[in-house]
Amino acid sequence: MSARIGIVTFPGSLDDRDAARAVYLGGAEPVRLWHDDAQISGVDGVWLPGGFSYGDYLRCGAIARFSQVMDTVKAAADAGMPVIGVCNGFQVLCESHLLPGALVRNAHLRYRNAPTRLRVETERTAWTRAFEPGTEVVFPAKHGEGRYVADEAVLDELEDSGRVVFRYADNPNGSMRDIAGVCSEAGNVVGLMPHPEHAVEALTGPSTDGLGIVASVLSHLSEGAVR
Amino acid sequence: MTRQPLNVAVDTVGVATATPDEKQPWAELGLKDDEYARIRDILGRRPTQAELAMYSIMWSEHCSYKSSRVHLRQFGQKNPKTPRLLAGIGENAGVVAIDENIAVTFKVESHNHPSFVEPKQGAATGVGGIIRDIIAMGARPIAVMDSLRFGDIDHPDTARVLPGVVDGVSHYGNCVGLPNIGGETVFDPCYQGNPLVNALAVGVMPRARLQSMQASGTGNVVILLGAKTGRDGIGGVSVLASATFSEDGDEDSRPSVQVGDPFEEKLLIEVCLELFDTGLVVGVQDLGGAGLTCALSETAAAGDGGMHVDLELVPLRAKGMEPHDILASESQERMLLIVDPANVENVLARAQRWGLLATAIGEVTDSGRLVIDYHGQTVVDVPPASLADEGPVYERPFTEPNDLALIAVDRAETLPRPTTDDEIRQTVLDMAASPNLCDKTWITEQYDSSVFGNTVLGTPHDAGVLRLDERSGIGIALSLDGNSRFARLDPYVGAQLNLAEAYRNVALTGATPIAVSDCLNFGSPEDPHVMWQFERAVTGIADGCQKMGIPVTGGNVSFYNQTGREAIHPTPVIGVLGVIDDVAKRIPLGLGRTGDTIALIGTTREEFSGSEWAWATHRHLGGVPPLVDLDHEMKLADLLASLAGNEQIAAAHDLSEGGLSQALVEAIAHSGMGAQILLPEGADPFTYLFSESTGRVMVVIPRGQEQAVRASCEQRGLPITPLGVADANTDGLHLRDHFDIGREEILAAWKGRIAEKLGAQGAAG
Amino acid sequence: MARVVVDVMLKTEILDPQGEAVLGALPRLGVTDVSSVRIGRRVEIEFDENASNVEEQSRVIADKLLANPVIENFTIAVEESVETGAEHA
Amino acid sequence: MARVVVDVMLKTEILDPQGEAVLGALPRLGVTDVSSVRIGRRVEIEFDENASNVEEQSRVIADKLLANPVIENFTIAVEESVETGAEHA
Ligand SMILES: Nc1ncnc2c1ncn2[C@@H]1O[C@H](COP(=O)(O)OP(=O)(O)O)[C@@H](O)[C@H]1O
Ligand SMILES: [Mg+2]
Repeated sequence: MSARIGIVTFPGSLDDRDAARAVYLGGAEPVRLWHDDAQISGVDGVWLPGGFSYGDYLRCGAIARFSQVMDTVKAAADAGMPVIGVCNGFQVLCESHLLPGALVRNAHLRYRNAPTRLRVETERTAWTRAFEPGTEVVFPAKHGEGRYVADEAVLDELEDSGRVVFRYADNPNGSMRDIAGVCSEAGNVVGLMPHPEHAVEALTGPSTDGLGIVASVLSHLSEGAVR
Repeated sequence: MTRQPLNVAVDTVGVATATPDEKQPWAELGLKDDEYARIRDILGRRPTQAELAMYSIMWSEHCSYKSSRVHLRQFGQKNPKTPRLLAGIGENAGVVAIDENIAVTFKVESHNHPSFVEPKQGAATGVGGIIRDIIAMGARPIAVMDSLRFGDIDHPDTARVLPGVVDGVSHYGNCVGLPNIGGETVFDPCYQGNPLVNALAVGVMPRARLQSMQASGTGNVVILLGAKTGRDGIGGVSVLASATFSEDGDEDSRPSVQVGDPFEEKLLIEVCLELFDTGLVVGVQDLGGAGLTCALSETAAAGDGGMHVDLELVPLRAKGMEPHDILASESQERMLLIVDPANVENVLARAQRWGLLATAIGEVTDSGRLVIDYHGQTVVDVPPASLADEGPVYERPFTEPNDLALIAVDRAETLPRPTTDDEIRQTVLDMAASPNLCDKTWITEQYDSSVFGNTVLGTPHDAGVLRLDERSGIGIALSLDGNSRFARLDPYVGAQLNLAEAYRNVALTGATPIAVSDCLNFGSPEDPHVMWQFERAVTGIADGCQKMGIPVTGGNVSFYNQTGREAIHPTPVIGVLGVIDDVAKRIPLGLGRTGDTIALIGTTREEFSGSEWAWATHRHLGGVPPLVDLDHEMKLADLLASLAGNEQIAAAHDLSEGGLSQALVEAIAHSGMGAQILLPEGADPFTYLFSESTGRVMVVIPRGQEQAVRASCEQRGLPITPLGVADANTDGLHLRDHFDIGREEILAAWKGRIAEKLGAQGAAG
Repeated sequence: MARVVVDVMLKTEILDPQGEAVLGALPRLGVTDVSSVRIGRRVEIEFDENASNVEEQSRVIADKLLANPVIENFTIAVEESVETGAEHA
Repeated sequence: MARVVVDVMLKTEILDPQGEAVLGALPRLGVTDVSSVRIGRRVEIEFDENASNVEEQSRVIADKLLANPVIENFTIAVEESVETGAEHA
């Protein structure tokens, strides 16, 4: 039986179908989760997709933090379940304090959509273990508020503990230390701004590198099963 | 605290009957004396305030098409009969069948004046409005496109309007989650003070889900879904769309502006689709330009003819709104639903699950009247068809502008041209750097293009291509084009050239064009010269569509795009929809692989009148536009579909503004490859590079397919001329015997121009 | 050094989607007795020591740059000679 | 009815590109003696007539929702019993 990845739909989620497609093409089984349900039973991992969860005009992800489903996701993440947040999902993870730092308005003040080269800085997370460290991947980045910021102390700690997961080759938004994605201490929770789910088919994406994200979590989960 | 106590004196039907001589401001509301008299005639009394507001709105140019209607009839009369057309003109948007199961609906609409007054919100609500038209047909919106026209790029007001408009299109489309798959950006001083913002939306549905806007079934409940009603744009779109701006832009006369809430619109999409899929609605109508007034009267008129509404039930956002305010409000993100009483609870529950307000405000009746009560007192009692269908129709006078003959002899073919290789080389670069031809990435990168994961081709391709079905690979192509300089020189030919370009752009992806939507942007219909341009353009499009066998399925007319007596160029913007059986076989932009043959299909004539070259280098507009040959366009489309189907073509690009020179620049820029070009013997390099003869495409033929492609062309009587080869080792453009331009030099000219002019602006908002 | 605060708010008649979204979220925090939330911009401008016509200049800045008169109103407050480093807590 | 104003500003050490953009645009308006511009949010919250613990509730709203402590600071001001319809001009 293949792994079941729950994809949360907030009312303003936009990339939930795309995430489901990516999970499916990557060989796992997508399961739809609703923001107002406390139940996420039966899933082996959670994907928080891009979009504007509750009409994120105030601050992206600020309201989603208070959703039913996030309480459950938090508990599951604490218990070691793999959780990935992409774009708005990353913002939600930061706002929910599952990941450090914050994502603020791009330095150039515009929403910008472009294929973006990223370096995979560590394979020691549930969502990147299928990549060679240092591999370059191309995912579309598309956001207006994706500039990663945190205290210098927090940044140093992230660097020292190998928790910077993705770094921009050409920083598109002014993120501190070119950070595109980070992970939790245990490495099971990963957030990144660019969109792996839009890089899963040669026909529609700039690459198929996004499939590596799904391959990673599958490998992580199957290892867990062996153990 | 949404309901207010009834403490104001309301003008009821009873009051109106008792006070027949009460003076009413019909003229201020834009009604003519005879129109007011007709209203009194219809009602047998003076209208109440609310009724007067409703008639003035529904009988406005914007809602009644009173000046254009007599001409638009041609579309219906000349439209080719096709079994594909499931819903046509008169519906919220045209619907065409794609295969046995899938239908697609698309439409282009303008939001010009509001985008001048408040660029960001004007453009944003324009996108929101056209999306609701698509929802109302039963479809899930799947993409948008935008056709934008601004004044001179160096004019200070362009620095205000352009970034705002782009921000608005971007904000709304991105938040509601629709990929932007193309459009155009044009600069011309004629749009100074009258920018054009035309937006297209496209949606997809199972054929069986097609919705109706009928309020049928006596006893069925009328539900208002979505945002609360506020004072937004009261007298807005309608009055706005029919008012010429006074030359000294009086700030206080600026009408109130609508602000859009794309998150709310996203909820509307999800709730409506859920209701359609579960069969819970009988009828549906979006609330657009004329708010409740339009939605109530149109659904009632299209259905059983009667409706009763209790207006105080409408949830309000602002205090102190009177009945006519509520009826005229243009608050965004609202839809009207007609629901069987047995399903009401279910409908309300589903709306609530998504966090959307839904309120029963009335019911369908068999009275033949639209009756609106306010706190129990009747404020409206009218036959709904008198509002929706029986507005005034004008036969406005039209005459050919007297300057046209003079303009026709002022031919661009006689302008001084670059002659030496160095001059021509420089012209290639100058043209690439000109505002209309330069790279538009600064704009397009502000738009999401990949959400939904079905965008197979987006900008900067000639047309957007979307996959509709992952299993079968079937998809659609869409292009949105206009060339108002040609239309200014000859509106009939110009409109057909526009049509031909959009048609060709769709064909260039390998898709087969099947349907048209158009947005007609013109000056004041009260000017006989403008009216003549309008009549000629409509006739051109109708004749062209008849000839090419593709129906006009809907569109939009925007008049009064003028400041004082200065009208914009006649600007028909045409959207063509095509179908492609397997999106994997689409033809991309670029130069294929090293060794592939670059060839030109079509005939290059000495045609410069109305061209980008004449404009960019001489600020010249005169002469007669290039020849249009629709037969040829149809053969070309047939050829391209066949080459794509047989995978005999590696890449292709339209030759339009800027001619072959610009096509090469773009192909080189996008592919990262170089091109070695050898012009045919005896060809004049300048003419060959810059002529804008239409019906031409540049194709890239994979090695080994040259013979087959040549045969396919000959079989269809299409002239094909080999031009050279694609080569990864050639740096940029090598024009044998003439000059070289390196890739970096090409990019330096072509890229970054918009940012240079506007990048620093508009950041404060 | 003069500090000026310009508050820019949407006109009351204009829909404030940002405020609506926050209002809609309050019940999730257990707050149920709020009737309206409106969100605008607060702009803090610091003038040089010897700047003159501070209020006048601020008015120009607010009118031309900070507020969009079609949909927004603004107010200006001049806080004369604030100590440096006054923290916004 | 109590009205509360919550001002949310980016912490000083966080780059405020919007403020920088305004600062950079000032010379074009002829304003040359401004040394800094910072842009934040002003949130006006209206509580129901009989709401209690207005300040406390506002603090919860500000702390949990309106401001992100990682990057922002806030201040709260309670304006007791404002007349209805008070216009922001
Ligand atoms: N405002 C816009 N919105 C979306 N796409 C645009 C816009 N302006 C230009 N484009 C896209 O940029 C590309 C180049 O535009 P244009 O020069 O008009 O192309 P073409 O030569 O095919 O007519 C096209 O793919 C077009 O769709
Ligand atoms: Mg074009």
